[in-house]
Amino acid sequence: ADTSGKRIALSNNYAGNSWRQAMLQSWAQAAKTAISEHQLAAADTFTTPDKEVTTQAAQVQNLILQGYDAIAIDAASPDALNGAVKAACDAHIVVVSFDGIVTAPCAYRIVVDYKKMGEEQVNYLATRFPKGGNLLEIRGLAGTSIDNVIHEGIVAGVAAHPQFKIVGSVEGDWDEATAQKAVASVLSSLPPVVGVVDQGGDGYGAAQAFAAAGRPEPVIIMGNRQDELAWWKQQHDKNGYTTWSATIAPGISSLALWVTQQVLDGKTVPHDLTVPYLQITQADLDQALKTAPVGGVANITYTQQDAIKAIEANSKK
Amino acid sequence: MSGPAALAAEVRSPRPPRQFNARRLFRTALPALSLIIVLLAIRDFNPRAISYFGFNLMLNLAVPVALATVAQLCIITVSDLDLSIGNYVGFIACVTTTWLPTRPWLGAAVILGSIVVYGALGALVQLRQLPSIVVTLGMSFVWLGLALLIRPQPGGTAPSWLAGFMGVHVPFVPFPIVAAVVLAIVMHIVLMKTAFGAVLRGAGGNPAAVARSGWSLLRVKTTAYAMAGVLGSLSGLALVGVSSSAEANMADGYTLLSIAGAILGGAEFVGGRISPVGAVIGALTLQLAAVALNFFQLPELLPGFRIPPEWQVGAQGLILILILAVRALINRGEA
Amino acid sequence: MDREIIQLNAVTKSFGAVQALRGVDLSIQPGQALGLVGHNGAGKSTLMHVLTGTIAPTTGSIASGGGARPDYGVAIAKRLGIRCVFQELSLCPNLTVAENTRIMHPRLRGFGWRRRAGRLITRQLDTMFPDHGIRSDTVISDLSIGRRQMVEIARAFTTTDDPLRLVILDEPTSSLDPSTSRQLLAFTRRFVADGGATILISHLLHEILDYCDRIVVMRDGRVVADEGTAAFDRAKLIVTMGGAAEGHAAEAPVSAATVAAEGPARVRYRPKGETGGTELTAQAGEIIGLAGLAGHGQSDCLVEVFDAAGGRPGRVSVQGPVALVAGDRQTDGIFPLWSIADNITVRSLGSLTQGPLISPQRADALAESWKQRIGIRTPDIHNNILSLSGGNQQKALFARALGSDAEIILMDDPMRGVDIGTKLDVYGLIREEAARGRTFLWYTTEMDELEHCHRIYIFRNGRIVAALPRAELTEERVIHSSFQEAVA
Amino acid sequence: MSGQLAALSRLRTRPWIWSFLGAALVWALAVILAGGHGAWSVITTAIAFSAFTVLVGLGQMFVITLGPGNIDLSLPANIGLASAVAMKVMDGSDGRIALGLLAAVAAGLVIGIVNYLLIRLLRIPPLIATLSSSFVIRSVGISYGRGLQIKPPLAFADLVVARLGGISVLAVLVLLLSILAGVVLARTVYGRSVLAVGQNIRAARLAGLSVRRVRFLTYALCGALGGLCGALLAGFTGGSSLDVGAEYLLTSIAVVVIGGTSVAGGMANVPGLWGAALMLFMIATLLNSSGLGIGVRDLMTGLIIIAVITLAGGRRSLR
Ligand SMILES: Nc1ncnc2c1ncn2[C@@H]1O[C@H](COP(=O)(O)OP(=O)(O)OP(=O)(O)O)[C@@H](O)[C@H]1O
Ligand SMILES: Nc1ncnc2c1ncn2[C@@H]1O[C@H](COP(=O)(O)OP(=O)(O)OP(=O)(O)O)[C@@H](O)[C@H]1O
Ligand SMILES: [Mg+2]
Ligand SMILES: [Mg+2]
Repeated sequence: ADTSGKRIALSNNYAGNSWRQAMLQSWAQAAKTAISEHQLAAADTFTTPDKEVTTQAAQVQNLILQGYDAIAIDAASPDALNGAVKAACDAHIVVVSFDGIVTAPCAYRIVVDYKKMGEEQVNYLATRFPKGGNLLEIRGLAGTSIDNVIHEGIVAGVAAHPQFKIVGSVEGDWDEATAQKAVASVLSSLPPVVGVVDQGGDGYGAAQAFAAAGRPEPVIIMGNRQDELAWWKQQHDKNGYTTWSATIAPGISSLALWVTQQVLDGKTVPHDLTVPYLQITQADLDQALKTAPVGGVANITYTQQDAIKAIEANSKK
Repeated sequence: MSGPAALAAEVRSPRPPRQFNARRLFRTALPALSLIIVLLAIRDFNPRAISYFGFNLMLNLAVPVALATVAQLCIITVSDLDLSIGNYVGFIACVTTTWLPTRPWLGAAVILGSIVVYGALGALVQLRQLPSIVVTLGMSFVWLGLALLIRPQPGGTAPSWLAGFMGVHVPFVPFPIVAAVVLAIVMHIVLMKTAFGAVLRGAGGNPAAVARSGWSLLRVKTTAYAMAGVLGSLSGLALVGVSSSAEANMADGYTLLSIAGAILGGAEFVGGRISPVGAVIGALTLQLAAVALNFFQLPELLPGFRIPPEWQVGAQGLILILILAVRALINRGEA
Repeated sequence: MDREIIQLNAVTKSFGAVQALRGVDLSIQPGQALGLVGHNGAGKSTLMHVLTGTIAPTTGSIASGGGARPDYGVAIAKRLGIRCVFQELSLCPNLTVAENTRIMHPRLRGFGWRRRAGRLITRQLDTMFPDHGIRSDTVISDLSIGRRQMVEIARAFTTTDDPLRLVILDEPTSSLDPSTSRQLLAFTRRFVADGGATILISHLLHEILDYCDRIVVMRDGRVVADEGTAAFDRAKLIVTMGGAAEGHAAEAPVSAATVAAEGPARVRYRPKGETGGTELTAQAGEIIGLAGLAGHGQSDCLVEVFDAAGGRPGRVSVQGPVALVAGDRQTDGIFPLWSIADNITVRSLGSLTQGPLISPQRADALAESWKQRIGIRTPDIHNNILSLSGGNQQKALFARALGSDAEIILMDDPMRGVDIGTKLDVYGLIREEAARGRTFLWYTTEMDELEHCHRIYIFRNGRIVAALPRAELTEERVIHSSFQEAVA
Repeated sequence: MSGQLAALSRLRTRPWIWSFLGAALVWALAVILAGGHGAWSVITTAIAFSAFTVLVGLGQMFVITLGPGNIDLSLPANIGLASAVAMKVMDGSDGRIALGLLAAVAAGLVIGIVNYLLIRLLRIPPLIATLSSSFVIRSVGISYGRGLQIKPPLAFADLVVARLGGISVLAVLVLLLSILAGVVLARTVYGRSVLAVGQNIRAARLAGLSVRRVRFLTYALCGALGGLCGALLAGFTGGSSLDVGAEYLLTSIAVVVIGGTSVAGGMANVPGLWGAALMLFMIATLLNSSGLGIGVRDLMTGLIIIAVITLAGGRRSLR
């Protein structure tokens, strides 16, 4: 079907960190391509002033009133937006959620396998420390689903490798400063730890806290922020420090845009699409650092072709 | 009596009291004025929004906010401040989605118990003469912790009767407007019109005087806090009714929003000067100001102009400032 | 004779180091108008708080109707029909007149309570102050201090179902103008004639002498005299109160001739919206009286002059630093969290600095010297200001202004609640300071005080309607000008 | 007249003792829980982190002391923007550290002044004025910093985390600053004016104090301290971040009120800021290392705060 007249909106609830900035940039880039190729008429972004789920729900309701054909959402909550999402579906608006997904059955979800991401962290550490050891866990924002799923993955990983033991757990709220403070607050009471498992984006803060306390750096699982990667490289050059990074690429927004376009196009698209998470190994480190702007994040931007491939891959299952 | 005293009858009162009332009336009308300004702006940007369907969508989330705002107002009435209302609403939402559908008795008992706790807080604040801000700050952690214990992950379902109630279709007038009007009237009657409301406000204005007249300040504060507990619980229920599921920190922002709404509506932090109608209007205004932003475009001036994403947050602030500036201008012209 | 309404036996009360009451016996019978006088800080208000149950005595006992009341408190006092108009305002400023009435009467509830409360208070106001001009739906904070006082007094006399036997009036007339005071006092006579009892506290001795049957004099926490009015006259009262001031009493007020009314005007003032008409001017060394009925623009004049200081000359021009002595001390004057010393020195902070810092020694010295000069009764100037009696708080405000570098002192009916002895001292002080070149603008509701002024401006409806030199000042002329329009 | 005035006025200046006692108690519990490990390092860590809390708390305290309704909600946005400004101006070069600090303080100062102008010109309650301005500041921050995390110059980062004998140098500097603030409050005309305005704004005006100037200076001061804190935090956390101030919205208010400053205005308490900041950090330490779930931890945090304030008792009315 012809989608050149369709308008889609991006509902976003936060813009203040590098990940979200990169996410918005990827969206804008894809939107520009789509509009210039007459695949879409408009792809506007809307950002709420606070991170509140209720504000975003109100925003989605307003977007319905604006008469968009589709809404892409990076949701503040998987369930609490369902009321608004359902209203959108009822108004025959296509809803595609990504990163922060919504559970309403009528919506599409582009997810990263967070549980696997958590498990793989422990798996990686098991290759580094076959004898196991103590782990510190940095969690995300309490009470959110992403935090829960990653945590479950980590717990499953530890269950599979019982030589590891989680001796401390703090809330980093996915924010470096918060993570640094939280880690610092427990460090003095912790026995030696060999690894830090986390949710991405708080590795550098943890490293800072360990350095400030004068403790040896454990293997900290990194995110994809440039400062994390730069620190990693610096340590590697200095003493051969090696670790692993797993996160969701902010460019997933561009994938969401193209998937939305495909849905509007009338293609059959499964409601749940799983895409791989972005991982960086020691071998990829230099390449990743090159693409990440200073202070930004390592990223990839997807194309329409990528979207079609992802849809095919998920349809086969 | 003769002479001066007798003459005084005619010449006293250089300022007839009525003049004061006119100013006061104007001040009370200010919140409504802001609301009208916002509505006009919205109509200009998106005429489609000013409809039955549009109001339902724009305002159904304003109902829980308005309830939280009047809950806050009960506390402000006695010259205190509640920093825990947002977390309390989130807690109630978690209780509602976790227990009300399956074990309604347990859920109801927990909600009632929480209201009792709220009342007890008022008693504690009065008995020990504690700053309410610190106590409620502590309580905000308590409610959040309890909510996380009940519902470590988001989810749950709204009891069907609740979702049904919040989605009810009133003929002609959208439900949120009906709800807001009813709320404003009820609160106005309770706080401003009843004999009991006068004592509450009096305790905010001059507690010593109220105590000297033989009232128990303990009872007054307990009542005010318990009322806030009731309204906060209703807010939690309404929120679940709209969003149909819950998470622990879903209403964190209500704390600030409720204070801002009450103040925007003409309440003062101390001294028991409040306006329930103004508070409800203030809550609606704040909600609609956000709407106005989403609709903001200048089709005639700059075709296709949209606020770039990084300025959308700031535009929200500017809109608020703009509303208040217009208010200040009108106020100055009048005064 | 009836049984007593209430009786105090050997009541004492101490606040930390301060002995406010040192063994007071007092018994009050129905049908009696009792006058209570004493210097500032004598313990009058404290005694009244004991009577109404808001303060429990340290030692001593309270009895009523022949029986002892060991657990005496607000509730019992209420049941006994004892009401009090406290010295400091006891209304809720955010409530309306009717709502404040309801606060006092638990009975006023249910449907239509507001109308009933409004009618109750309006009827009482009509009876007591026929010309009050107060609507029952007015919010208290919108009323002038005088009208607030009227509401509070009237409220004390309203009844629903509880008894009303004794009304205590703690300096009720301090914020009322003379004619309203007369209306109040006349009403209390009627109330007493009907079998009620009143206790009237006032520093205006003529009120006590004219309206009371029995006078109790307190000094330093003790009752030093308790006799029928006939046993006293003004002079004897002053002596009994501890009348060191007796000597000054006869001293003649200023004569106009002592000041050379020359030189440039320090203050020029024309009321808002007036172009012609009388202009108020004041020179160095002059004491200028502002007269007229309460609320006719005198306070506005003072505030405008205050605000104009340091600004460009216009309708109001002021040359030199100003300081203001507030009359409404609760809202305009005191800083309730601060000590007496802090309250006195706040106007002079700029001149008490050494380098960037305020010198505590110099601040204390200033406060201490004014405590002595003006006789503030306190063991320690570092005590909280609220530990002072009402009159002594007022003295602290005087000290604040007089102790500053101000050339122009604005006084907003500042003698409210100041005892007679101190008043005479302060009059002397004002004369002395004027002689040194200070200018005083003095709004007063007391005729006697105008005698201390070189020139008097009479205000009516926000306009200046007359300017009288001291020599032409007579009570008739003031009254005539204050009421001119009505007479015409 | 509730009696015992003298004793009371002494008690009113004392509530800060309770926050220190609370901090000590929680610290003891944490040390016991850790089996006696790290007793000293918990203290030094707490001091290092409290420096930032106190720095922001000082500004907020001055504002809150101005009287009911006065509050600065723009601090988090201010801190975030200032961190970006500082890092951008420093540009990773040791020679530009002073310049960067100055720029951050200037940014904060401008924010404070704008806040005051909004309050004054639009005659709106400070709460709403600073809330609105915080939105705008956040946007300025995003478009200025693009959410990028810019690294501090090495010398600056070292300076901010430097310790002498285990004690954070920065904390010592902030301690000196708090002593200065205490002196300003008690002994300068400006400080006294803040206290006077907070008690009775009308009486303050009629006592010849320049109310407007005092309010202006106070909001400007608060903004400037926020800016300074933003720059220092960027050094401490190893890079600018718009979110770095987020936690200071609640924390700045919490340390002020827990520390014994009167929310009704007119009475400030500087030592209490330190007590409260230390106590809050100790609570986090205790609960984070307790191994309890987050729900229980939050619950305990709240209960501890309430317990301490209840034990401390409040102020009693005077008459
Ligand atoms: N709450 C208090 N704390 C400490 N001292 C107090 C307190 N209340 C009153 N006092 C002291 O008790 C004494 C009596 O005060 P009281 O108010 O009874 O005097 P008063 O006779 O009413 O004086 P005035 O004519 O000035 O009103 C004074 O020395 C006063 O300073
Ligand atoms: N001369 C003054 N000095 C210090 N503070 C003042 C002064 N005048 C007013 N204020 C205080 O400033 C605040 C605003 O005062 P107000 O509403 O009177 O503004 P305004 O000065 O009259 O405005 P405008 O500039 O329009 O005349 C009030 O809190 C008031 O107490
Ligand atoms: Mg007295
Ligand atoms: Mg003005």
